[in-house]
Amino acid sequence: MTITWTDWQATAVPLLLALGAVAVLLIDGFWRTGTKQLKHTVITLITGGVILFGLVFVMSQRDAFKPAFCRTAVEGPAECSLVLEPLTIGLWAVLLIGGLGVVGLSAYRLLSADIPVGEYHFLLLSALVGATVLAGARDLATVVIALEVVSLPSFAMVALRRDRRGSEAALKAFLVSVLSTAVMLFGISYLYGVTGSLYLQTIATRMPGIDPDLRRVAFAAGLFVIVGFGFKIAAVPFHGWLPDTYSGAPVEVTAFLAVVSKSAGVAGLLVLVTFGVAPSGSDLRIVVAILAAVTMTVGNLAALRQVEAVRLLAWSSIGQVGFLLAPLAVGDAQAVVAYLAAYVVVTLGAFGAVAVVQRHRPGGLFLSDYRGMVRSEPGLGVALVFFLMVLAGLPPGLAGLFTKFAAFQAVIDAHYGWLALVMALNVMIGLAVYLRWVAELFRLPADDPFSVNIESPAVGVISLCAGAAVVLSILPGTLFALAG
Amino acid sequence: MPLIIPLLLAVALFCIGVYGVLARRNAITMLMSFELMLNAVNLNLIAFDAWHVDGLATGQTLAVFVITIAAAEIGLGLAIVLLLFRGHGHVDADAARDLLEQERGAEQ
Amino acid sequence: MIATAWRVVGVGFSLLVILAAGLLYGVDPQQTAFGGSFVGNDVFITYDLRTDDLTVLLLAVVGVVSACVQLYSIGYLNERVASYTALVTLFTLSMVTVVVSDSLFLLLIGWELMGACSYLLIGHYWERRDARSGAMKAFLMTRLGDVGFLFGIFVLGLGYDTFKISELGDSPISPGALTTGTLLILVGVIGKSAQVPLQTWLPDAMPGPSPVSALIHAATMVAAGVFLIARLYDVFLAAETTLTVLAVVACVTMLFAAFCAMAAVEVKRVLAWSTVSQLAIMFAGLSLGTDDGRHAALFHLLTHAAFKGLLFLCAGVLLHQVGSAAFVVLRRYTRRGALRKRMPVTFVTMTIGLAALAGVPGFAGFFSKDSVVEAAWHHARDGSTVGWIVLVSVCLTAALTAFYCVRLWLWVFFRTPALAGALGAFEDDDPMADLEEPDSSKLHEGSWLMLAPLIVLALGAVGLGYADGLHLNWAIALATTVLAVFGALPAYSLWRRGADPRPVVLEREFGVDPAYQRVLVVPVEWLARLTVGGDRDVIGAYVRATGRAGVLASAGFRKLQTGNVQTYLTAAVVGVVALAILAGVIGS
Amino acid sequence: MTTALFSIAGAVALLAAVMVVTSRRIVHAALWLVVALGAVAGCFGALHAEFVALVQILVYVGAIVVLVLFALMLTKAPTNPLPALTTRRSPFAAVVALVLALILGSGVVLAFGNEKLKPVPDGSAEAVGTAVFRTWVLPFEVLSVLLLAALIGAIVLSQRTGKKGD
Amino acid sequence: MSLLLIALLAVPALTAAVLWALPAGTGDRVAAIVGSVVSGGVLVGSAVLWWDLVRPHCPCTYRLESFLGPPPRTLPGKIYAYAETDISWIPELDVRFHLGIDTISMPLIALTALLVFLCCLYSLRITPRAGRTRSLIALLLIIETGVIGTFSALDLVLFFLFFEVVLIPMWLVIDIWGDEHDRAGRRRAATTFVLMTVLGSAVMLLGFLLVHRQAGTFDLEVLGENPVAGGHGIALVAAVLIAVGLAVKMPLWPLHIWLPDAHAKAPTVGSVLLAGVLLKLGSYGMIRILLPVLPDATATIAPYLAGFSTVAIIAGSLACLAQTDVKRLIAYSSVGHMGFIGLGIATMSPEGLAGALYANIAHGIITGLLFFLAGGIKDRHDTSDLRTIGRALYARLPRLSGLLTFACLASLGLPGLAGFWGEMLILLGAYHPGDSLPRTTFLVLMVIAGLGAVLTAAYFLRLIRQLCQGDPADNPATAFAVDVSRIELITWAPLIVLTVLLGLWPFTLLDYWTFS
Repeated sequence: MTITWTDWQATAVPLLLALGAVAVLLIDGFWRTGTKQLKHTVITLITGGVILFGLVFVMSQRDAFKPAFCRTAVEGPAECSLVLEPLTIGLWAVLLIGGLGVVGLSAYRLLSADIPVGEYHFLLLSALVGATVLAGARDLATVVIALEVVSLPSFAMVALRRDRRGSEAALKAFLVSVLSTAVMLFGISYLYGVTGSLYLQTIATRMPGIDPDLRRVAFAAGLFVIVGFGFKIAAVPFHGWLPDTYSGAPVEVTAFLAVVSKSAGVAGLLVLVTFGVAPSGSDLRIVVAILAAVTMTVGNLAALRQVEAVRLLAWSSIGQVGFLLAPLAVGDAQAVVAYLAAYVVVTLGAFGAVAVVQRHRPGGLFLSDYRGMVRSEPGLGVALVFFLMVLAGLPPGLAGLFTKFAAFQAVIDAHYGWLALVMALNVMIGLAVYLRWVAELFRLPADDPFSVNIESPAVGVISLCAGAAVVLSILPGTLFALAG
Repeated sequence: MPLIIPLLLAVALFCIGVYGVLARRNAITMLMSFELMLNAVNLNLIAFDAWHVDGLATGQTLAVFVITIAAAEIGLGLAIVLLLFRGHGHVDADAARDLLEQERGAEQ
Repeated sequence: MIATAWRVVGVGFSLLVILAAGLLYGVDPQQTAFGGSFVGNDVFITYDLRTDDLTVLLLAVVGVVSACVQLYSIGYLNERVASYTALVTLFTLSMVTVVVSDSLFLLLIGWELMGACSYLLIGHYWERRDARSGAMKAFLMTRLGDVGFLFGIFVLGLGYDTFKISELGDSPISPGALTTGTLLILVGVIGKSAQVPLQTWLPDAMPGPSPVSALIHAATMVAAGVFLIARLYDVFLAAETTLTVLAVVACVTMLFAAFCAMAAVEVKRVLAWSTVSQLAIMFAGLSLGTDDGRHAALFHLLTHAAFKGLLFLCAGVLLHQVGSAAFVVLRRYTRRGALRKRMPVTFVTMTIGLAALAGVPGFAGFFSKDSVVEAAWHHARDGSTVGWIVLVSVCLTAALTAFYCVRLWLWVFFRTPALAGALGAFEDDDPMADLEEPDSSKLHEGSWLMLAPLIVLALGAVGLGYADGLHLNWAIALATTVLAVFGALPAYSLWRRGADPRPVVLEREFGVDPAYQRVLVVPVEWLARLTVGGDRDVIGAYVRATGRAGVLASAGFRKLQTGNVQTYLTAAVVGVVALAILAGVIGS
Repeated sequence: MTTALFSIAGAVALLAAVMVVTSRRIVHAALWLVVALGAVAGCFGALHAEFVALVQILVYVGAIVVLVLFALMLTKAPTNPLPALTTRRSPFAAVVALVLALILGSGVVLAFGNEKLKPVPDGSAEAVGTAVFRTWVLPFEVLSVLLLAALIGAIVLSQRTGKKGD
Repeated sequence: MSLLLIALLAVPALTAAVLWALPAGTGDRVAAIVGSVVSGGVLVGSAVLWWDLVRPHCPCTYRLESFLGPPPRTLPGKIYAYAETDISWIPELDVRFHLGIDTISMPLIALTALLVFLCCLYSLRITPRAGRTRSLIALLLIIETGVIGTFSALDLVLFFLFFEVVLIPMWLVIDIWGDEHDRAGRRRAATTFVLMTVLGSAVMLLGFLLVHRQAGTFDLEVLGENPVAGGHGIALVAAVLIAVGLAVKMPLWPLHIWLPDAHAKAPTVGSVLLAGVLLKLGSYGMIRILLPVLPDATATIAPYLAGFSTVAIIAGSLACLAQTDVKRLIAYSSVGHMGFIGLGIATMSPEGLAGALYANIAHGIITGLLFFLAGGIKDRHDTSDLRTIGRALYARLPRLSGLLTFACLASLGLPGLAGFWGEMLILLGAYHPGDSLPRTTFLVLMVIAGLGAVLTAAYFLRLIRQLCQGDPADNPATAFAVDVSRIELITWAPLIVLTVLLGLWPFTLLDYWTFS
């Protein structure tokens, strides 16, 4: 097999990111003359530039359909490892935007001082490489390796502060992740055994025709693969590591986990479910639906009484994953991507706001530290309220509302009435979760209201997120156009 | 040779690995159990590769990849474990519980 | 200033009503419509007015009585005048609306507005507990009837396909609907006119100012029920069952109320029960289903308006000058003949009123009651059971009426010749109360503004009996007179002996009110508490339980979050196993 | 012949694996791991996957276990038996593992119980290499990123805080 | 005119944004003035729109009388929308930005504009003690946008969207400006309100989506012409879901539990808007969506709906009889009145619907007035507990208590005042329900509802008796309690006038709702 021009085009973005990663590492390693600020800024700019360039490239390829690394199959169409198609483009856009946001949140003076800058950005870009490949992957080997490429650098990033909390957080995430990889690989081995192929497309075509005896094994194998992703995206009951890791990691890394890592997991699962393992009508979709219901309920319920901001966001992100899994269970890629996009934008914003508070207020972990912020720090407060409303899916957060709406529509159109009811219930619980925070924000200021000079990069990122959320609220069509 | 022999061996190894992960406290022994699980995967892959008479050697290739993945994982994992040891002075996974949610009476 | 303005408006309006009655007198019946709209395709709601003899008659009655009351009130009342006068005027307006309306809905507006006004006016002395509860009771009981009335309107209106009174009866209607509709209307009438079983509010409405009692509870509002049946007489005539029910209700009521009046110990209460009784006589006349009967009823309505208005106003003078209208108080003054001497006009006019009520020959009540008896007799002679029942009841009532009139008259105005002034006749609970002599020197006649209406109405109470032309059936006249004497004699003899035996049953008014209290009010209150409790402890509990379950679940999930990574791993693996089993279940 | 070979290697692997998770001495467990992995490599060989077997021995036995032993030394793991090496939940863990084994085992038996396999010698380095560089180019490339990232991650985590950059 | 409608929506929202953007130093009074002016402008605008809607248009749309016997009794099906805006908004989800009004929605829009205007006017002088008036005014304006939007939405999703717009502002209004003595209580009340309503609207959304699945469109105009047929299966499920969702908002027993707390704890203007306007969203939704879109399925559930409504009438009235708090009492009375409206809708007859619509307007005006009065009493006594306020208010605050009596009489459905016509027509509708409904059931319900009307009278009289009447000697006047102030009079006068006018002359409004 020769690598064609199409292959290069299709892998341009991951390749670019990988090159960027190496470049960042080299600059960090060999440039020792400049001040810390200059170095940090340059690295930030390079990383951001690479991602931005990738984003531009992605946008330029909007309607492309480019299968890459293909192999002519014995029967049927060619089997490919990576396909650049509108869905891939949409997912890449989401991932890159998320990555860009995290880079913005890690600019100079924002990133915690004891984190090595170069390695941080290197790991970030490596994880993005994995994430982008994962979103386009169409064979199980690529999927599992790409998933590892997303995961391992993230764990390194979690522990990058190299302190007690960070190492513990990383260990928890790592152990769970390794277990999940093992489980997933075990499932993949059976899938291979049953179908004789690792290409999703081939699996999907061969699956219906297999021997009834094997079907049970195929089912279990698919289940294992899905469960493996369930670990990554912290679907209940595979979620235990998430709150601890989120609260143990530096805020920027938490944002990265919540945005890029999670999106990558969802993207991978989406690819798996829609293209291979669980084609329409498969019973595995019911399993995913059950996972969705349990995940959103447990996540939201557990978030109900959290008193720490990050933990609340952690649990609520579990709830959001539940909502993501719902349209995913019925294979509505458009709704998933739209939901993911809205989620990414506002989660970035929310973590940005949390980072500001935690940076400027020692021990400011608690919701009560946000008391009266709408008055004492109106811009940040209102932006945070808006983000939370988008997460809750209520006006004025129309982006959240319509993406939830699309999820509902997908589920209803697929005749999953019970899941829709559970979702309705969770809209309420979710609102209760976010309202507690909003209430704190709107309360009369405490004795020492939170009012600081916010660093301009943070202002920029948060405003961009808010602006994007507003635009998406007014024109929700954009969200749904992402996945074409 | 019946296909079932390697498959059952793989199941056994996998479940022993699961037991090890769940029952062992020491993080390093947990990692060792993971290796057992990954070996079960490899055994499966090889067996199926042989069963399918896969001319493309897909199973074997993936087995090699899995071994590589295992190497990468163990490398990073040991680094994290060592970091934990530096911070905590032990490597017991179930004793690292700093990140438990803090109780606070601030909530009315 | 505002009060004066309202007084002018009030009196002026009453005069206007009289003027209107005069202008409309003799004009051919006619209807005019203004305003209206379709609701759906078969309900056409309009406002219509009409005029005919009945309208003119009622307008005259309302105008005169309200003019008298307005004038009287100027002397009678000197606090919260503005609201009072405004309400009385509004009340008059409502009654006029009822009278001139040709639309059932417009009529209903006036009808219920009267109820509201009477509620507010009865509660005029809202400092007093009895006024508060009386007002509330009056409104609620009449409203209960009004709901029936409203349903009756539905039934008749949709049955006849019109809500215009003048067009009712024009089109065919199923007998069932007709009976149901008229019976439901009858419920409203019973409520408004305080007939059995909705009679208890009227006596309790007496804490209101006396002129209000005169206006509302004697001459106009309660008479509205009579008016309504007269207005819808064509419809009622077709519904025989309804007329029978009406007859039974009327007969029961007249006797019931008369018995109650015999044991009442307060002037206004006696008068109130007598009103109920007299209204029942009117209904009895109507229930005969003959033109004579209707005529007699309306005649009685006219005379009754005069003498009952008069009597209430007289009672008002007593109340105003003495401060109370209870027998026990009045008798302290009577002992020296003070009431008669100091208040001659009141005494004379009240005597005339009582005479008219008792049916003393020559007075208005005598003629009108006799015409009812005569109509009943004619009907009974034609072989009607209803006629017989009515005849007997009215005659009995005549006797009873004479009894309580004489009793009232004697005990209030004359000192009993019995020993010790019949100590204990009314002072059951406080025998020493009688010994205190009130200072009767300050007692004097009311102002002329109050007396003038008395005189006008007294003239009516005498003269109206001849308004219908004098045609007397001597046999009947003799019979009723004898009955009246038979009723009066025991009263006199009891008074002579200084005794006033009041059977407990009568004194408690047959225990209807407490029974209602037990059967209706208490359960409703109980239900209310139950509902609130249910809201709080059942529905609310579900909501709270949901919230608490959420919190508990939250706490539970927090507990599960042990911080021990091996717990997480175990949970995950168990989850995998569970999912596998679940998938197996789903798969097979 | 193949079956016998495989069975022997498999039995050894099973025994060694049980020892890995039950041994009370950590170092012994690590050494039992070597045995287990080697036995599995033997299984691979019996299935004619010689290249994989070789990689298994090289990477696992040669690299990973050495790494583990280093880690054990660095974390000052004692060589004497430790009673607290397994948690108190181990019976529960055993039950879970057993249930899982039963489910998987029965499923596998039901599905593949009658299948036979005839190992043919195609597990040469050439075959695998061809597959890697012809078909699995993309995963291979990504794998390189993974290795690099893991390497850098491990290095950076091993450095002392603050030693770098200022 | 469609521009005017959009302006009615946009102007309050934009003003709210401007108010928030103003520097913090800007006085609260300025905000109140701005709010009054803007909401006054909206009121004028809605009046103009109304005038334009009902003036004869050519080609003339006069209804030609049928000469072929009586036309069938029909319900609102087709929507002849006026001032229409129809833009595709989210094509992927089939969502359109479709606005328009007709004679059913226009009076409600005007009512909203009026009440918001009065609330802003009221806030010129009288504001809750805590919190900033500026934000309160801004939130009121947002609520106005949401409500007018709901009333003019012709797309189910848009309806849902505007339906949700009011939630958070109302939550804030209750939570921040609510009863200052009971912080935890008002938080609980606000949260219960918002959570129950959100659950309801989510359930309603499920119904909408089912409708979309069946009919392939969210557009009410299209759906009005091609309703979803069938009284069972998916259509029935959709109808039940929508009905439940709207019933939470309305609220119908037993989903009313959020209402008493929310009303009792809200500030005066909040209670007025909550009762006067927000509850109407539920009943309007039933008339606008349930009946035209799912006629058969609605007929299936109508008896149950009517049954629950009747229970609401009785339960609401009974609960009022045992209340000791003025605001709670009025809140519970809303349960009863909305029960009447639900009954009217459930009759599926032109009379019942006209009655429900009329009762909507009347309840908005009268209960608005009642809450204003209750707020006035509460402000003067710093509590709304009847036992603490004491009795004999006639002696202490004669004008205020006189107005309270008036409002109570109006609310209990006294003929001649606005409350009567709605209830009367609803009962008439129950006497004469839609053709496909079981008549006997509705007759029984009519009788029970009639008794409920008596109970309504009973609790209002009890309120007057416990609050207004009584011996002044036992309840001396408090020194600071002043009778009706000028701003109060100005604010309340329109409501009083409208109560009388609508009571005496119902025909103007009734003529709009001919349903054919």
